[in-house]
Amino acid sequence: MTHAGSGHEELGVTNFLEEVESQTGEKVRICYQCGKCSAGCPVGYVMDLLPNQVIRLIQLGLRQEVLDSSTIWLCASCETCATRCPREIEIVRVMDYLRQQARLGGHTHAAREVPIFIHSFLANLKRFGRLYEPMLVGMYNLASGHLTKDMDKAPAMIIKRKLALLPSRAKGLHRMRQILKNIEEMRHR
Amino acid sequence: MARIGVFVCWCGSNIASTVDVKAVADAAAKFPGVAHAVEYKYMCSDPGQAMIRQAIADKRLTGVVVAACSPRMHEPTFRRLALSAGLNPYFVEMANIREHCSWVHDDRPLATTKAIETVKMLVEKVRRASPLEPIRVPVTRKAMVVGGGIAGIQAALDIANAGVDVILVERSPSIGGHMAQLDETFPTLDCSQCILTPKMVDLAQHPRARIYTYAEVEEVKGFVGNFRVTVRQKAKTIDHAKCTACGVCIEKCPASVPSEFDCGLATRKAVYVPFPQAVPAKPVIDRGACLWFTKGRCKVCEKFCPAGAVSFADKDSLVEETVGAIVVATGFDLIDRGLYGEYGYGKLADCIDGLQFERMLSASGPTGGKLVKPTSGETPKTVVFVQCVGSRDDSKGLPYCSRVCCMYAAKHAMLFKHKVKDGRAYIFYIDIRAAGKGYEEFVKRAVDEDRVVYLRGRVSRMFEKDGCVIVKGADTLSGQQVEIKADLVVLATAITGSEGVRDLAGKLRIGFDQYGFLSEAHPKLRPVETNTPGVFLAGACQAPKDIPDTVSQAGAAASKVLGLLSSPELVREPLVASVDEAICIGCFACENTCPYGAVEHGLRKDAETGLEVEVAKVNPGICEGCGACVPVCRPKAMDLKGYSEEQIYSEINALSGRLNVKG
Amino acid sequence: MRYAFYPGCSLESSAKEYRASTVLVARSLGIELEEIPGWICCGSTPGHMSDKLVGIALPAHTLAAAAKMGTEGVLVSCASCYSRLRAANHAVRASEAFANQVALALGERYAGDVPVYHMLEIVAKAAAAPGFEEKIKRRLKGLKVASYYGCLLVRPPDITGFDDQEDPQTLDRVVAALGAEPIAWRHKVECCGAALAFTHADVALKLSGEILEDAKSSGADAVVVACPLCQSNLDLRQRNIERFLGIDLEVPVIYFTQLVGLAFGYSAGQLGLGKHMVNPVPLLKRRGIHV
Amino acid sequence: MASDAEAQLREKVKDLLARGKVKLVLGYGKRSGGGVRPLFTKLPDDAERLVWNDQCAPNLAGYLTREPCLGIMHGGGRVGIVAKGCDVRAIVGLVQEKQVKREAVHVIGLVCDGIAAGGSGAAGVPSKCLECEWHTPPMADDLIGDKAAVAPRAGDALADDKRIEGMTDEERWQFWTALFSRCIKCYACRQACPLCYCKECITEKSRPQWIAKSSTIRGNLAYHFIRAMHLAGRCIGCEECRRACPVGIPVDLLSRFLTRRVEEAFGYKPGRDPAEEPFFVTSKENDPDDFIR
Amino acid sequence: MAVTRPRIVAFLCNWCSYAGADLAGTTRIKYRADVRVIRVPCSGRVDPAFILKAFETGADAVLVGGCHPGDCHYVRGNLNARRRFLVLRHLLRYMGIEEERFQVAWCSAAEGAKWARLVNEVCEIAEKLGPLKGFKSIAGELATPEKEITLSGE
Repeated sequence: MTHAGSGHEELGVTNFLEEVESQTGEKVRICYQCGKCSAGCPVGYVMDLLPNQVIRLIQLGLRQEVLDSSTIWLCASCETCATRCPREIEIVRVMDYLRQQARLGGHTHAAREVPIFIHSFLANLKRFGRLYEPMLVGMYNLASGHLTKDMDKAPAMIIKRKLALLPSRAKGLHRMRQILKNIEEMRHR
Repeated sequence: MARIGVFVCWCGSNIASTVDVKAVADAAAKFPGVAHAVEYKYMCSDPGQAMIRQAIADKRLTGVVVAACSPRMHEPTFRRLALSAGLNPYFVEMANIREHCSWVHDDRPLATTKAIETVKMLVEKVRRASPLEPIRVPVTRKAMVVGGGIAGIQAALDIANAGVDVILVERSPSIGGHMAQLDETFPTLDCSQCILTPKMVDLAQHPRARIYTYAEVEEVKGFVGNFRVTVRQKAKTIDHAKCTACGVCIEKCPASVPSEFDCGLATRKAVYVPFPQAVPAKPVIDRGACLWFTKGRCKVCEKFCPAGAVSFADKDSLVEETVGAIVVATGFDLIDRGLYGEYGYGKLADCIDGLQFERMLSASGPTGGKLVKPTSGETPKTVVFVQCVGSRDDSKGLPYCSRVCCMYAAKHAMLFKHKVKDGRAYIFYIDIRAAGKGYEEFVKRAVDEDRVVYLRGRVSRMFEKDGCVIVKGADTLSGQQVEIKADLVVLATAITGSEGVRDLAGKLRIGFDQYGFLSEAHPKLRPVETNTPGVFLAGACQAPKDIPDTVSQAGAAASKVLGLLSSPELVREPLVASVDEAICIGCFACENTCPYGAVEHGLRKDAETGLEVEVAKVNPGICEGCGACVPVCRPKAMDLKGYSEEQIYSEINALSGRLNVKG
Repeated sequence: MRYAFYPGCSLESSAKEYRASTVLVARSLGIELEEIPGWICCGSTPGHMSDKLVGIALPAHTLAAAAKMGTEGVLVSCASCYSRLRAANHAVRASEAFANQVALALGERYAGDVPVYHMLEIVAKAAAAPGFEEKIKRRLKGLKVASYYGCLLVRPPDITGFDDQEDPQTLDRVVAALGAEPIAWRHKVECCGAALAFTHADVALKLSGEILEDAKSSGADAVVVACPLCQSNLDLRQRNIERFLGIDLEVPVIYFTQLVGLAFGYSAGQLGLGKHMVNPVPLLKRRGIHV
Repeated sequence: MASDAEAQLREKVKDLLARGKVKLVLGYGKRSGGGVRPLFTKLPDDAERLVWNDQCAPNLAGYLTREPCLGIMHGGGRVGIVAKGCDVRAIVGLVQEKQVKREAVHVIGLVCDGIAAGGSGAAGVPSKCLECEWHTPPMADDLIGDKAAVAPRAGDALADDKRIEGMTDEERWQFWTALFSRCIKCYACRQACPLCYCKECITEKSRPQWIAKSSTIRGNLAYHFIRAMHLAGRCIGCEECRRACPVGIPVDLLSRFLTRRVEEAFGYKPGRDPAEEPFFVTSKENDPDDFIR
Repeated sequence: MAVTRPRIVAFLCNWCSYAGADLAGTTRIKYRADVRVIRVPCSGRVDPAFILKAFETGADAVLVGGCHPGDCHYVRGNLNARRRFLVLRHLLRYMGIEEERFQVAWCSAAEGAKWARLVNEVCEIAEKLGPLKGFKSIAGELATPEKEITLSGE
């Protein structure tokens, strides 16, 4: 059986399904496409694929199609789908793995803001060991190109002393850096 | 001196191709006690059997070992043969050298070794065999049916019509069951009441049928052919002999409670007849609701009853009935939709289950057949039907398909459209399972003629908003999320075994699964039998079923009963346990271990002490021959015929020393 | 009762008032909070989105630090942190192999055995216990409150095990214990879209808007929350929501600790009520609650 | 075991016999040349000859299933018996297994903090007393002695077990074969065991002959193997068998080991409650099954 | 070479495991020929003495097959047996016979493949442990000489 879209691909016989299952520990194969996940997804209306379609594509081994979808980025990790899934599949765990694969493989065009945000967030952590909003906003805006995003809130927040004007570094900062460094090394090995 | 004949079968090439049958026969000929050993192409064929019969006569054989296929295949054949040749059938054993040997091994020497040793074991077993006579048990030509739904009614009618007395026991005050609650039935849309009530009346008036309503099975003693069943007749508090069913008591009764029959959509009185066409049509008093029994005042019914039929002194009574066979037809329950938090924990007033919708549709129902939105009483314009609520839902613990929902959801949607021409009907489904005569056509009709909109997906959540139920679902075929503002939602909730069935199963010693469905003896070949001889199953108590299947299974159960009761006595295999009373010390471990209550107490005068001591006795009529009593008997006073200690010992012993077959 | 306190990033900055009120309430309930030395960010959603190990290792480090404190367990105020810390416990307990990876990342082994509590659980326990009544100086009579739980307190149930996942009552019970009226509404566990607030503001605005709308139309004076991310989404962005949906909301969004604090008699200033974009004080006055 | 307990005992027995509550009392009497012997008391005045001291090792329960007790009980009479915790457990076993009717026996239970010598364990203290959790009998019609007075015992009750468990399979096999090669099949252990009450023992069975009659190693192993299975979950560790063995085999090792395993796996302790069903004749859905494929 | 091959004695209940073994046959699933089957009505019939005797007479491993809990043709025979077997395994180990030599399995009439797998696994276990020397070493009176037979090879 081949896939009309990308003829070369052998439907259902690539090892993408096995890969996802072994990496996430979730039995993706037992999804019977009831659609309850999609029915309840609060973000479904902006996704290019509904959650059940993502699962289906995994079952069929269509890696490319899955990693290129905006869904994996728009998923808000609200866990509504997993909580109600009749076959008890932890979809968010699956989405996380897809996101990681997409970032490694550079499939980030579908909703580029999110990977950029993730990057800025982590960079922010490396810098301060904890979240420093103004810097996050700044870094993110710079990288994503919407320069004034959320800046409108800054003045009010500063007045209300919600925003510290100067970043305070977390005492655990060096540990945080060490941990992230360890993980990177483990990845290389 | 034993003279055993060994007959090695080639089974064409099935055995001969892997096992050296000649070598087996030659080896067997040398075994102690073997007087005759031959091989032949097909032992089960007429010439083969003739050969054995001949040998039994000519060689004056005292035992026979047929080395061929599995005993589960042909043991009866060859034992019958022996009988006809004047040899006690229990001197025949089969060495399984096909299923257990030639078919599963391909190394000829090894397979032959195994075959020879297997034959040796069974020769030894036959040498230690003793003649056994079949056990004959007198049969009571009467049957009991538990449960008065369509399954029970049909089974009882079929039995009675065949001229056998039948007793039907029903828990509620009337027979009829769930089918009496239904409006019209798929796929023909004929009125449920109209086809059921005549059967109810037929049974009630049948000379060979006896009905206990408002009664339950209390205890079951005895065994196939002679079950002694104690029936608890709950106090009706109305003397049906006197009652004229005038209904005044019901009219005057001040106490009302939700009606079970109308699934809580209406109320009934404390003294009540479940529904107008009830059989019997005479009321009972629900003591849980009656003011006299709860608060100690009222007795209005008694005051007004013209027949003086009300008797508050009435008590539960126990009746013992002896029957030869029992049909269990206890039906089903719907799961509690409170299971579904995402569907409002069953608290949404405008969200009902399938049976409630049936009551609403029914002309004799609480709304007189008018569809209404419970909260407002208006006619619902948009109705959403949701399938698989509980069914096929592992997370709710019910992985199975309830089998009837697809069809009744289609029917519901259809009937709704018939009543509300300008209405909109939506059905959420995962798969449409319409395998049945005229079923697929029926679903097509719903879509084609009645414009029912099928949406392929489960509903994730529903909640009340501005007097409507917001249903959040999806249609996976179009990849759309769907949100419907519904006036009424009907849930096709899953079917489970009926409440209290586990209890009954325990009394009958039959199995059941975790969902409360009773276990048949074999899923394909013995679908209406249970593992307790003489107890049969009919209808949804075994698994979810629709009416046509239920009626057919009821007929099947009835015919099994009739077959069982067709002869005056029951012939049972004599492979049962027995006690050597001289050795029994009366610890009665066997009694505690026996799952059938086959061990009874007897007395033995002790030689030395001269004291009367209690010893175990096995009732061969009850014993099923499992042999569980033997290992727990330390002095081995207990033994099992056909699988005796001596036989098994010698089988094991036959293996001492090794055989080495060279290729 | 001594707990290892994990404030998390937001309580350091955008949710200072949450920290202030948490500390005050803890004090009056006789709960000792000792900040975990050298705690770091839990990584929140971006953490586990980027890498499973990162998503677990960061909270695991903080937990390991807490383990050395020998307390009742970790107390956390942010639903997101709560979820991540619990996820960490769950993950290291679920798989030996993964626990080893985490150990490599941390340079120490963490057994996943430090219990993690949300401040709400602790307060709810206290509210149900005798003696709570006496602590109440100001009954919040007549105040209609929509208890908002959001996602990560209740989902996924096998990790948080917090109350019922579809219709939780913990917060409602606390609200009721203060004399206020918890209203029945539909969106108590719907997602506010915080994770997308930066990247897809319109989604966050829509989701948050629906929540506020439902609260208001169900008759709530205010929404009470147990998570700084929800709070900033519902309060900080409320003006944008109004603009985006073209509706008028003006629904104060209060931390449950502030509500308890009020009942305990602390002042608006102490509780940082003034820090909210939609100022709750006028509402409280209208309801005859003088702060 | 203060002598006032002894006095109370004599008093109690005298009274029971005098009031005809029991027809006979099984107790301990002095043996000429030290130690004790079973004493059957029929007359109130003979109660004076009863003794109770730290020599009272024997378990008298076994006599209940023999004459003259059998006769008395069958005739509707009651038999009194002086019993320590361990002995009482044997009586409970006999009641469970319908060998003795509860109402037919009058148990005079004695609080016992362990008997002294002639034992198996460290310093001659019987290991049964070291591991004893039944200083106060689980069932009694009269209880004599002061519960508080029970003194803890020093020593390692499970020493034997640990030693044997520590061996390799090979070594264990050697250990047992060496041990049982000494057995002369005299069946003294069987006679002594209060729970071996069968009229005709399986060892006498010849068709089939599960246990080779000859006292070859093989026959001996088979005998002790099957004996162990018959006593698993029943043995109350009174050590009568061990005391009876003329060639000094610790015959109780196997059955006590198995009974401990039964307790671990099923939480069942023999002889704690006459109303309880014997272990091997019943089963539970949730019994351990991790060893099953 | 036959000497070195393991000898497995299997006691199979008539209703589930024996039928399962039949199914392995009808579906032609191949497995090792070193097993000898004794048919009993129920695993509850199996007495510890059987196992002992089997080892005495030269078995290197013994396998008892019963119905899965809940499927027992005799309601609970397999459950009663389960208790005995657990204790028996302890006894064997304690006496110096590796407990792996005594295997118990639930095998339904539908599990022909499982039966085949079981036989192979138990054979491997027996081979791993090697021949059960214990009894052979002491069983003087048992030593029946090896019989030799040559196939009539047609």
